[in-house]
Amino acid sequence: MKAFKLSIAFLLALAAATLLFFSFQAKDSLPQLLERMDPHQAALQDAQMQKARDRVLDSFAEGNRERTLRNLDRYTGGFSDSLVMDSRTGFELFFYENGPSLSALGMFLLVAATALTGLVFSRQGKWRRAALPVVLIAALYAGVYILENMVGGSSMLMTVLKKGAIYALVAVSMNLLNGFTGLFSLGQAGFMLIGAYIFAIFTIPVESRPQVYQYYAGGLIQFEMPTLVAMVLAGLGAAFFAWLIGLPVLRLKSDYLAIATLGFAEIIRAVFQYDGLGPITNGSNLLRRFPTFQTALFPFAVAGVSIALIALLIHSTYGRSFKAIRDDEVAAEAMGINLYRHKQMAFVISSFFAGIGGALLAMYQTTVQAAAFTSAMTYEILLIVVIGGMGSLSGSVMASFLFVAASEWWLRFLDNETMMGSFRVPLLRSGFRMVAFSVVIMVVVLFYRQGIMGDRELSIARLTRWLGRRGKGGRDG
Amino acid sequence: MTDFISANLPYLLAGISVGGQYALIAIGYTMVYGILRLINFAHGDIFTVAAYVMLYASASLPLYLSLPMTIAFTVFLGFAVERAAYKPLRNAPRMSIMISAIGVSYLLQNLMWYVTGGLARQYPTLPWISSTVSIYTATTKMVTLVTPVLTLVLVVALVQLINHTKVGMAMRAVSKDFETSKLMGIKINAVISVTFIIGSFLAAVGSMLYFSNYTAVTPTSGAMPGLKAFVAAVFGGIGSIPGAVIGAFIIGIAENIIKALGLTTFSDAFTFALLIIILIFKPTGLFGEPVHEKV
Amino acid sequence: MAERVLELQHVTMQFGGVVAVDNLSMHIDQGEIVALIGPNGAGKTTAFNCITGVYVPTAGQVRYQGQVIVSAQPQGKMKALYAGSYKDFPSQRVTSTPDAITKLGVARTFQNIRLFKTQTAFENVLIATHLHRSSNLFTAALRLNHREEKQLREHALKMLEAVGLMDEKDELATSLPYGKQRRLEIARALATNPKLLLLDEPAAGMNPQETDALGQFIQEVRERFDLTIFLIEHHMDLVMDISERIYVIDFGRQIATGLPQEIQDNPDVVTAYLGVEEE
Amino acid sequence: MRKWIALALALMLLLPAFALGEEVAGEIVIGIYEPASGPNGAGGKQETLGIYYANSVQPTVELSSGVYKIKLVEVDNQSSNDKAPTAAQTLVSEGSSIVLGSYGSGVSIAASGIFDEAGVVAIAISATNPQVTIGNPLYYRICYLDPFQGTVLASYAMDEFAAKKAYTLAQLGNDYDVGLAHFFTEAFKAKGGEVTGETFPLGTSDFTAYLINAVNGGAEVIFAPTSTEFASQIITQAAANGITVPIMAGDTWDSSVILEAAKGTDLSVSVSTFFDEGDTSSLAAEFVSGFKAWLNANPEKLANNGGNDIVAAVTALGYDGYMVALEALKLADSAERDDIADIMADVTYEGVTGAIVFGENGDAVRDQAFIKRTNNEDATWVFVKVQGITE
Repeated sequence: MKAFKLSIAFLLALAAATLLFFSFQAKDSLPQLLERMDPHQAALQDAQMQKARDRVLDSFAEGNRERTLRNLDRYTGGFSDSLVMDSRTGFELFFYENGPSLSALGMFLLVAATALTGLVFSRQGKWRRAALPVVLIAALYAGVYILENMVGGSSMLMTVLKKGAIYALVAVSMNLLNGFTGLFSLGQAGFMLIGAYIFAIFTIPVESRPQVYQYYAGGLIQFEMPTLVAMVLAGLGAAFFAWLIGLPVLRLKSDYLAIATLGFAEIIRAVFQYDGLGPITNGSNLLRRFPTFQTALFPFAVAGVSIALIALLIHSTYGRSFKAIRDDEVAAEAMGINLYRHKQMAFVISSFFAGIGGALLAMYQTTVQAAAFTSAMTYEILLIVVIGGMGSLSGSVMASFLFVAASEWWLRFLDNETMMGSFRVPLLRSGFRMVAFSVVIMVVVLFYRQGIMGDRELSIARLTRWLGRRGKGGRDG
Repeated sequence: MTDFISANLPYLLAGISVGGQYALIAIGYTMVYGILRLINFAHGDIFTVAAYVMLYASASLPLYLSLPMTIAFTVFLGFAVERAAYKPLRNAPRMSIMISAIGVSYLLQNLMWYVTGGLARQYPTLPWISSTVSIYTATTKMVTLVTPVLTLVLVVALVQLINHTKVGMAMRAVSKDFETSKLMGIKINAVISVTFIIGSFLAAVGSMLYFSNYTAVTPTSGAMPGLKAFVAAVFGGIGSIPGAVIGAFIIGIAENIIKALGLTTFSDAFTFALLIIILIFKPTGLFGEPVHEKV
Repeated sequence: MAERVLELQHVTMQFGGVVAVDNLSMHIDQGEIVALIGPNGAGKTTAFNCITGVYVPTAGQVRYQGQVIVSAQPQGKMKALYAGSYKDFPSQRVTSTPDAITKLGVARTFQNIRLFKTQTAFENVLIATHLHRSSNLFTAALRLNHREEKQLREHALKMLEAVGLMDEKDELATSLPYGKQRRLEIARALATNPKLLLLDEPAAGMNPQETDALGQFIQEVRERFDLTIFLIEHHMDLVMDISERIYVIDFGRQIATGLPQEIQDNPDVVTAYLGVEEE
Repeated sequence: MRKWIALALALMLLLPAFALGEEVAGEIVIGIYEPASGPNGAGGKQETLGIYYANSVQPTVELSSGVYKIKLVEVDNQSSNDKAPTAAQTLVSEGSSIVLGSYGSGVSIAASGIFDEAGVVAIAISATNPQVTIGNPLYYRICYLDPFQGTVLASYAMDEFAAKKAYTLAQLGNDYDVGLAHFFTEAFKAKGGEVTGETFPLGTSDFTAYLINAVNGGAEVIFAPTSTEFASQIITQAAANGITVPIMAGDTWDSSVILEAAKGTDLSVSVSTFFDEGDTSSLAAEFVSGFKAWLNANPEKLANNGGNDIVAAVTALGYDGYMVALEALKLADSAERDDIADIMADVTYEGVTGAIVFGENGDAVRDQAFIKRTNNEDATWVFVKVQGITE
């Protein structure tokens, strides 16, 4: 049995190696490829063809992969008759076009192979149990990267996935507070604002500062930081403000805490928009031209790591004391849990990750303006947490993808006046999408108070049981 | 001395007028919170719906018809919101009722956007209230004088109702102890409905005064006054009606004083800062009585 | 003379006009089982809450192992209203939060059971071990404290075993039958490694056999964990059976103290409970 | 996805039978990227009305390969930057050859990255913040910029009202208000004037204090470039408090909301804008009468215009924006995004709001603005003059 597993592992590794080798080799082979495709210089006579080819080479030189592929597609499609496409060039063209996806597939196979060999040799239960989740996570990330290259980085699906990942991180950070510690805080947008601003302020390249801070003579801060350092700083900044506002506010009862944190977010917004702070925050104007992520993997990776950290925290002894505070404060205190300090910890950690979420949102939007971080944004995130299920991390993650996809993609058709033949569909005009959406939310809040997952987590065991039950017609449930 | 007065009189008048309007909304918040321990986030939006209904009604109906119709509609809306969104969650954890309130506010605002198209509309001029009048050196609208008077009259009437009628006693009982009043045979749902009806009635009257002074109506124009009225209710001591009224006047006047001092950028931020400070030093507000958690 | 574990001096707790606990002075020595009895509403649970820091008493002092943990004088409005009989108040004011007192080694159960409703029995007890952790937030989250984590889990399992709830350890706390929930609450209190255990009507709602079993269990627990136990109870046979000394209070005032036998035939106690016979 | 688009294009070419009436070689998609909700929703809707009217006037475009029907795809960016990416992405995925919009500079800049990556040319219709086009090669603009408008208003304030002291009021957090107020202040000070400026937070309704600050400060003109919602509050409260100082604002105030608010008051409200209803040139007059008829025929569209048929400046600009897009399609003689991008810079069009020629950065070269005053008796605009920058 062991030999069989080992041979499979070896085969996987071999396939991975070939994939990685070929896609790496094809990476910058496009110019020679174009030569080989057009042996007898047909392009020289046909101006149109020459223009299309130059466009391909320009965008290739520019390094804009998205546009290169688009131009290449048009070039090969439009002039296929005068191009020679033997098997070797066809093979290389295929590898050039799908290079990244194939290399991602190769990486995944590599991880699967190592997991398999690990499974065979390891003894302790801990490693054996970890094998399957590791492979699943590798599959998720490879899948996202392959999807992105197949569907194109700026397609509707990828844009929604990027925003979904960012909202997942923020929803989980709010769930840590509202769902796990029972602190009803409405200040999430304020901490996201702080994170987004700190990230943007410290990463705008010095040469474009005069143009961004146009009214404040280039702004006060004349240095820039690497992206990751700025993101951590964004989280720390938000955490510091959380610690500051936590001092007076955390002793309050739940609904007063809600209003106090809501007030705090409004104060923060007014402060960041204040003209006097213009040289630092650019006042009411936009911050832009800071580095943004090119691939959806970045938000997925950052959100993934952060959510994993929060999950680890929740399953630790501190997480249990948070849940104790949620269930019964008096009993928790009687069991020796210092309420104030633990609430402060939960509040500061949640704001730290909200700050990082804010920085990611800034990169997604490519602009930062305090006006966007209104209490409406906090309500949106709160509703995601409720739909996902208070006290369920996987619920919040699933709900944020669903929420973003539904509100900003699937339900958009409700806004446009659609004609069924000559009959105009009633009700459908701009604004109806938001009405339909808020009705859906009310239904969830009123009748599915548990949300999708209630306070249970999506574990592989529960998934297989659920699928099993569906298969057997769910009789014995 | 006189130029000091004439320079600052307008601020004071504006403060009193807006304070009175906040008071009428704040009473709605205080009563609902006193009974259900719920911050009725949707209260500000019911206030805006009242303005829109008045606007649409007076476009086609004469005033003596559109006025009562608006009040009736707003009262019905308050009652319907309670029955649809809060009654099913009667014994749910406090957080889900509050989330339901946020959901209703979200729904009402989006509905208003959808129905009215969102362009700012002019509130109809009510005959006597919105005529201009001059006091000493400042010219202002009659509504600035009418508001405090009407507010005090309504508050006194309300306090009489609370203290000297059966329904009032039932409301006080329910606000003191929800479970035991249920045991004592008080029809809880009826009492809660009455509370929402009174709250919405005052919101309707408040919106008439407010929007004849500030005549542009948009779907979100009720959100900020609603929030400020809640701050006033907490400031005065949530659950106590006189507290809410006095809190509202203080917040209204303070807001205008800050603007007079030139710190206009932070006028709203200051109100929230005031709220946080009050919650720290006297969590139950000026007149609220402390609530003991039974162990 | 056994070392004095707990000492109350002139503890008074006054809500507005009502004096719930009036000038209560008592002590408990190491290893003793002492009971506090009295009719309903006599102020027993209020006294408990003053000891465990839930309420700050209007006046009086509480000493634990000689160290003052709570000491208070009438403040503000209470100064004028003060109806308690104790006059010269201790000088400095000391208050400590319930969790600080629990850390010192005073654990308690509640009259109406307060278990963590979304957690299993094992998790309920595990939470109580939280206060003995040495790991900070980061080491705990990043699992660098797995040795300590294992110890805490074993300790919790030991407590569950002590109360005989091993096979229900993965049940939701609130789904357990009433008697078992009571024992789970005791196990949770034991998990904080207390020296003094305060039991608030542990036998409430139990039938005679269960009360008997509880009595043996309390004595066995005292032996095994070298505890001092302070008990509030209405089941007279349980009280008389296991407690070395008894304090009786009525309307907040102490009306009798002594050995179980003395208390049983003390006339004041009988009238407090049964009221005066009709002449 | 790329194969999918290729397939869609091929399909379109095979669709002659389904077109209505005249021989149509297929459909070209033009994207409308406007706010229909949120603080700028009202202005966005009026701009979209102009585009739809232009479409009703000119539903097709003739290229060498045949006559194509224009399909308008509208999307609501809810005037908030965090909704902008998905809204812009929807237009790109729907295959828009060119995009019109948005009202409000913030959302335009937020979407510029997505349009740039997809190679789609976008035409900003009334976003006046300079940053919309700077650094965004594919973003063009047919209206004038804040620096120009601020300076024009400063010149007008000095020439018309001989004002020495001015008071500016802008909404905190709104880059349009703050930007315009900044350029007005700079120009006004450069001409020896004195300016005090204040900002009000979002959601303010009570402007009495601000107006009284202005009067107490001895201001001879009040400059308040805010959105229509706050504009009508400012006007009604200025009338209520008997303010006599003239009030001025930028293009956002060129809307029926201001006329309605100023009706029956003795306030002097003047506005700089791109278009004047009273403009007697044949092109403008024909547009105005055609648009009014089209608007009154459809109650829903009337509601979007605030319940009356007064022509807002952004509607006229929307009309011109659509026509410029058609010019671009004709000049590129193809619906391909890259072809349009290549020729966009040299598109010219004699529009209802004047001649449109693209200068550097893709901004239309505009050197004069229409100045209008409100006639408070019958709530109409009175054309004052065309104001350039006077030194």
